[in-house]
Amino acid sequence: MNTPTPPHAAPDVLLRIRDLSAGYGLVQVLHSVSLDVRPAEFLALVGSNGAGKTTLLRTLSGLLPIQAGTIEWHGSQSIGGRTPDAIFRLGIVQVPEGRQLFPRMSVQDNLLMGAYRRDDRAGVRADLDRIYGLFPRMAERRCQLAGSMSGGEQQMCAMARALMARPRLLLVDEMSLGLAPIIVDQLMENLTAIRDQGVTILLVEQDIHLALAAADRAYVLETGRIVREGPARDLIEDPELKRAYLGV
Amino acid sequence: MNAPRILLALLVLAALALLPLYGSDTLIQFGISTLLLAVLAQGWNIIGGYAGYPSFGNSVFYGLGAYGVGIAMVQWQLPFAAGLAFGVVLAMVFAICLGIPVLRLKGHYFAIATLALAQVMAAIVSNVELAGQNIGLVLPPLNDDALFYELSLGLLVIATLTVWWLTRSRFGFGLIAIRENEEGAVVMGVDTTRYKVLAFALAGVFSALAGGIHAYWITFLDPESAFDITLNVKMIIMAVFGGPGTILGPLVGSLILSAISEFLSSEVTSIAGLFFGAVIVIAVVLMPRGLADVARRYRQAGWRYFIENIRMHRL
Amino acid sequence: MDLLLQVLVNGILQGGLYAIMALGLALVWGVLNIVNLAHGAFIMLGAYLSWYSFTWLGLDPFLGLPLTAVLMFGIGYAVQRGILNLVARAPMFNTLLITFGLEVVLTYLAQLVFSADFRTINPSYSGRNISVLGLTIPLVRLAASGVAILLTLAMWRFLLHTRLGRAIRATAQNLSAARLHGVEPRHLYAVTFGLGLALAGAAGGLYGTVSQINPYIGATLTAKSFAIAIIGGLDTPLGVIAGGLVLGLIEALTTLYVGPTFADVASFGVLVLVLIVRPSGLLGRTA
Amino acid sequence: MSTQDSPTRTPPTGHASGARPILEARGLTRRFAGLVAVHDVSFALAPGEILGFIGPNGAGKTTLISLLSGTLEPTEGEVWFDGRRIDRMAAFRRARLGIGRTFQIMQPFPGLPVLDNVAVGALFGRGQGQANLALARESARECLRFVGLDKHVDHRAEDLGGPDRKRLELAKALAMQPRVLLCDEVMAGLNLVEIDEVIAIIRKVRDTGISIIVIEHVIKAIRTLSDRIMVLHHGEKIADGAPDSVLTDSRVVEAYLGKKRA
Amino acid sequence: ADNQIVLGASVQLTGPVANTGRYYQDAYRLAVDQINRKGGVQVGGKKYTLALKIYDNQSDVNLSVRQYTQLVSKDKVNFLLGPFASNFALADSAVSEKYQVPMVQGGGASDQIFSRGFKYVFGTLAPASNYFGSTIAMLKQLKPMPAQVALLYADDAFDVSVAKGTRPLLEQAGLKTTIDERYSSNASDFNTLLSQIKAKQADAVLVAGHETEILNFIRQAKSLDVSPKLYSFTVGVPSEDFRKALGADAEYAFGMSAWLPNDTLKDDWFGDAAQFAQAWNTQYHYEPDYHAASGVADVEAIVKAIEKAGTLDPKAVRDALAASDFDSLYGRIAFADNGQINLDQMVIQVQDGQPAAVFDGHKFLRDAKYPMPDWAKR
Ligand SMILES: Nc1ncnc2c1ncn2[C@@H]1O[C@H](COP(=O)(O)OP(=O)(O)OP(=O)(O)O)[C@@H](O)[C@H]1O
Ligand SMILES: Nc1ncnc2c1ncn2[C@@H]1O[C@H](COP(=O)(O)OP(=O)(O)OP(=O)(O)O)[C@@H](O)[C@H]1O
Ligand SMILES: [Mg+2]
Ligand SMILES: [Mg+2]
Repeated sequence: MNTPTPPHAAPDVLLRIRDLSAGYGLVQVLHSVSLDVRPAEFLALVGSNGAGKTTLLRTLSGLLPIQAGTIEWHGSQSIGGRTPDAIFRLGIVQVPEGRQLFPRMSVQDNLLMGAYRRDDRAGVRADLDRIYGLFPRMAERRCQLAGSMSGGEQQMCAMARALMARPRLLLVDEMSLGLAPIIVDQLMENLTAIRDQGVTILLVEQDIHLALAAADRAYVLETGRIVREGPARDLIEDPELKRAYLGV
Repeated sequence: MNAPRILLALLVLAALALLPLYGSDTLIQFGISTLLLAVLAQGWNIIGGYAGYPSFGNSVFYGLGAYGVGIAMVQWQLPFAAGLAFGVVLAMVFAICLGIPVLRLKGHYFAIATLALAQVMAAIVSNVELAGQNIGLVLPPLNDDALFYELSLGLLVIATLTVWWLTRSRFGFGLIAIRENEEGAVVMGVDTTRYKVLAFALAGVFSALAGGIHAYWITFLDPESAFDITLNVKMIIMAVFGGPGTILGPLVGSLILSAISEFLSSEVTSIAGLFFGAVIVIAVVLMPRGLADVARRYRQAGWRYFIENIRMHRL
Repeated sequence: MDLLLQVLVNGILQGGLYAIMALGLALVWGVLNIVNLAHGAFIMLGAYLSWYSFTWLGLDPFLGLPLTAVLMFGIGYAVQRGILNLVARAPMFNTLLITFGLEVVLTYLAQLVFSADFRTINPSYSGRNISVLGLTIPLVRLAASGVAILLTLAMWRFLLHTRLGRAIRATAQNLSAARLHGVEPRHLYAVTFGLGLALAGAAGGLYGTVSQINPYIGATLTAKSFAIAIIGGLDTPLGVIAGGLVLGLIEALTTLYVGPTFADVASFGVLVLVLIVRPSGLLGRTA
Repeated sequence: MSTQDSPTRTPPTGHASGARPILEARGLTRRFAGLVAVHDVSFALAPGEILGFIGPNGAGKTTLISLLSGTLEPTEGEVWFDGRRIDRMAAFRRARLGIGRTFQIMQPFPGLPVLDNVAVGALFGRGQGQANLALARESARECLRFVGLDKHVDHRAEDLGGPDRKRLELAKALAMQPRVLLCDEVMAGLNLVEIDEVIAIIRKVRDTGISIIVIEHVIKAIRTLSDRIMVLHHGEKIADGAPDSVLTDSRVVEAYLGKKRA
Repeated sequence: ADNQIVLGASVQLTGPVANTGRYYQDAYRLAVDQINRKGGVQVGGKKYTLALKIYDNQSDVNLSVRQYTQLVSKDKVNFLLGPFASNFALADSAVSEKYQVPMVQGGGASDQIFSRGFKYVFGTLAPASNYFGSTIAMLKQLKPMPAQVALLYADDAFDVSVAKGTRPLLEQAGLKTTIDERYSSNASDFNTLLSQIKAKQADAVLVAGHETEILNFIRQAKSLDVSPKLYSFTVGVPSEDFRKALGADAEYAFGMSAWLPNDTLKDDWFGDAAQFAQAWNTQYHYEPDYHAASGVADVEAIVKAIEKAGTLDPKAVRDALAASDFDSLYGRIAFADNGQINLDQMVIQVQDGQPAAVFDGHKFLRDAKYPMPDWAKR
């Protein structure tokens, strides 16, 4: 498999990653990854276990240092060297692997933590109502401690919390892990709805069918390198991918 | 362990054992208290370093050992050895009776619970007639520092051999499993309660013996000095400084820290405490994983090791 | 009967003071997971700051509290940023050791700077008392407990209902998630530690109005604070009030019925019992 | 609840073969403050059977496994293992009897090498006659080969990636030489190819005569692997039977699968 | 140098007992300087100067034992001076006994120190068991005589000894003890005990404890409005620190001291006790108390003994010490067979901000301000 050179960045690129290397301490996980995210698209990132998907998201959010390469936001602003909170303030919000709620806080407090950096009280109020509309289950449980909810509800809560931040780019890691099928379907519909409201989505997913069925475009990451890129519809049909990930 | 290392260890041991022949009286005294502290650190290593239960209550064992000797020798006119045995029995009873409930707690909570036990022991003993209440017990002096020195050294050797045996026994393996993940250990068949209590008792036995030797050597004990809770902090610092969960770490840690402290208190006398506190702070910042880790990784990294350490452990 | 009532009142007033002594410790422990062995030493420092503002600036000890608290906040912020932060991700023992080292340094510095002399903060009204129904209620103690409880309640409201408070709680529960939502933990940790010390400072000021001060009072205060924090639970400042009152009453009643030397036995005994039966404290939620 | 004189009932539902069940639950209930996580659940596991557990999130699957393995005590009900009642028995004793489990939230010994992680099982599990470290490590090595983790014996467990950790969980349980293996979501987060590998491993384990319970949300896996599927919902058993009939049951579809997948 | 006599000591300069420990360092220094200034020590026709070697034991008994060993075996000091507090003296005297180097100490009064048959330890503090002796004698002569007595004492070796000695004295005096309670050292909350004192209407309160506790006790007594007819404390009252910390509230407090800076106490080096107090004040800017005087007496006792023995030989000096009999600024120094001095405690009381001798064990030296007025009426 050869690394395709990405098409030269169109002016409407939201996030431009070039030759990115990153990892843990001395262990390099990502090798020269280049990737573009366009505004208001639903982008899927797939790849086998340990390919480095989580590592990429963590690097984007500033939890891991950039070892080499550049990440540019909105044409010019560099992300390298920024702390997670600074990156968050740009509008890049992550739903981390394994939900990562604040377990001993109420659902509502969890959602308000999503809006931690927002100063417009009225706007936050309005968004809270909007999001309770989007996730009625959360409205029912607004006083329950987040940690006492079931896995699926927790995942919803994590998504809702991220939306409270008014993200411009939403990074979602392993949304379906450990969730009942019915809940996975429901959350996927939510994601599409959010994209339709103008939020850009980068979804990392193990279940390739699921991801490619919903996404506009997708990248395939393999041992730290991008090996495929294209419209999601085309990738579903790719015979090589089928062999590698679907076991057919 | 390979042959040259064993040889080296034996040489060091011989040099230590012969110290009374060539060392000054102060050196021998320093040796006794350092060796006893090292025994405490090594005992703590068993429960704290290997089983991962940060006991702040080992001073209780030390105190019980001291009172075992004190009561046996003063009140019952028994020989020293009988006193030691009595102290060991007291320590074991304590470890079993209180270990079972307290070892159900984890982490900081366990630490605080044991600290609390250490706190109340002094108050309890000061109400016991047999133990001389607050006035304490005055033991018959035995002016033979060389004997105390060799006893302490022997105890330390036995403690260290025990820890060495731990690292290659099923028991020790179980303790390490408990430290690394107790819930995971239980479902794999480790009888965690029994192992923890045994480790606690084993640590207790060594601490009690150290306490017993110390009491006879210093010839006087009262609740305050026998159940001195700062002793807990001392032994933990020494073990952690050297590297908890290693065979020689606690030993080296106590040797070095005692030497520093002794040097400071005889050279800069009234600001020794201040310096000692500062040394601890700096040591923790520079090597939060103990000397053992420095020894392992210093050779590759050199001076950068310390900077890397800070970078790795800060937020 | 009168004696019992009086002793209960004494216990409750003492409990209020205990609450504020432990509040800073509980905050720092609950949020930063740092068991601050230097807590008592910081209370001592606060007491000295109060003493100086009283004797040198002539500031009334209660009016001087904000000044002490602000100074202590600054010290706390700096200590966390400059020292504790360096081992924030190291194994658990390290914070114990480093705070122990700090305690030693602070104590000896205090002896060098302030000398070992005993001090008291002794405003003209310090010995006044009021009589209610035959009970004697020391004014300063009443005021000190009142301030303590007010501060604790304020802390409770702050943590529960403000943005910063929420962020502090969130960071306590899940650091990396908090970072992913815009929390700058280095700043927040320093602020939290600063708040903890500000409370310790206030506690010291209040302590100085009812007790003598010397460089070595820290260790005992740390031990007391532990007991209170654990009996009450680390989850909520209200638990600390409960812990303080429980401890105050236990000590008073044990002193009355069993004997003063058993007060410690009883209070630490209760501590161990609470730990074993309800590790999350009296008011803490069981997870 | 008396330990001795509870009458031996025939298992309420069971595998077709009339053999005595190796593991049986009778009326198991577990309450957490104000919440019934498992409610009056009975089932039996036949020797050599693979039983699948499914159900919505929070249905009580993990709790049930914990009741069987002894990490939780039941509020009511009984657990029988090979003719012995074990519901009040300490978890480590059950492990030594031959109940091995994996954890949904993986529980490795993070600082130990992979080999020693597994050796713990060999030292303390059912084959615990093996007090010898060297021998234990040897059988650990074998287990690691079995699950395909033999490349990583010297890595520290905490440095393993997701799927390798799952494999490690399996190897640890296998090293105990269990007679019953309880697998809690060992396939979550794996891709289809890797899932197939794990399915093969579990089948191989069953072929050595071990009875297995698997919890899984990956329907494809649970369908191909299970001899029988039991469905939990709000702590109660709502279906139990052959995979095809259970997975088309309307209640299961409504509560768990969703209409889209029916 | 060979014309030097080195005295060694390990005292508490830091740590919880440092507050009193410093008296000993200051006393040893002042005494040595003064003696040198006055011509040093004459031994067999040769003139020696005194030198001092002091370590800080950080209030740690183990360290102090080690430091004494170091003083004797490595620093080769000629004679030993004592640490502060009974538990230290108890442990450290074993060192002097072992090396057979005389130790004269003015910091430990507990009877145990002198009941072990040690030959090389001498003490210049009055016996703990008799600390309250003169106070009780005074109680009997007071009008109205207090009917009920409360005895409180801290739970350490010294104060328990005091209490043990006091009980029979109270009984002999026919005083009724209504409260007899031991409390934890470092206790800071005396509210319950004070409420009990008030409820049981104890007229006289005797407290054996530490200065920190006594400060708290008095402040809390005031705030709870507890005013017995009299209260008396083993420590604190003679020291300036105590009066400074309490201000006007120190008034009326009784205490005891075997010593006050009195010009009737003549001394070879300082002239008299009053001049000594003056010298101390100019040197250290605080007032000496009996710890200080006793520390100076320790040095003087050694010097006298050396001169009498005419040699630096420890055994000879030891024998000379045992036979000591001279007047010092501290009083008459003559050791009993067990090595301890027996001085009568004077009862003192803070009157107009100064400690004043009120009763000498037999008769009043001046009027006691008795009974103590209610707090509200001060
Ligand atoms: N904390 C860590 N320290 C060292 N190496 C790590 C760490 N976390 C992950 N790795 C390694 O980095 C590589 C990539 O891991 P990453 O979690 O990014 O993969 P992924 O694509 O998200 O896989 P998964 O599907 O399992 O989530 C793996 O080989 C893993 O072993
Ligand atoms: N220790 C506990 N305290 C309180 N409630 C608990 C506890 N453990 C589990 N629960 C609750 O019990 C219910 C069942 O949980 P369990 O983990 O068994 O679900 P599950 O079926 O395994 O779900 P999932 O598919 O998400 O793993 C949940 O509602 C959960 O919140
Ligand atoms: Mg991942
Ligand atoms: Mg589960």
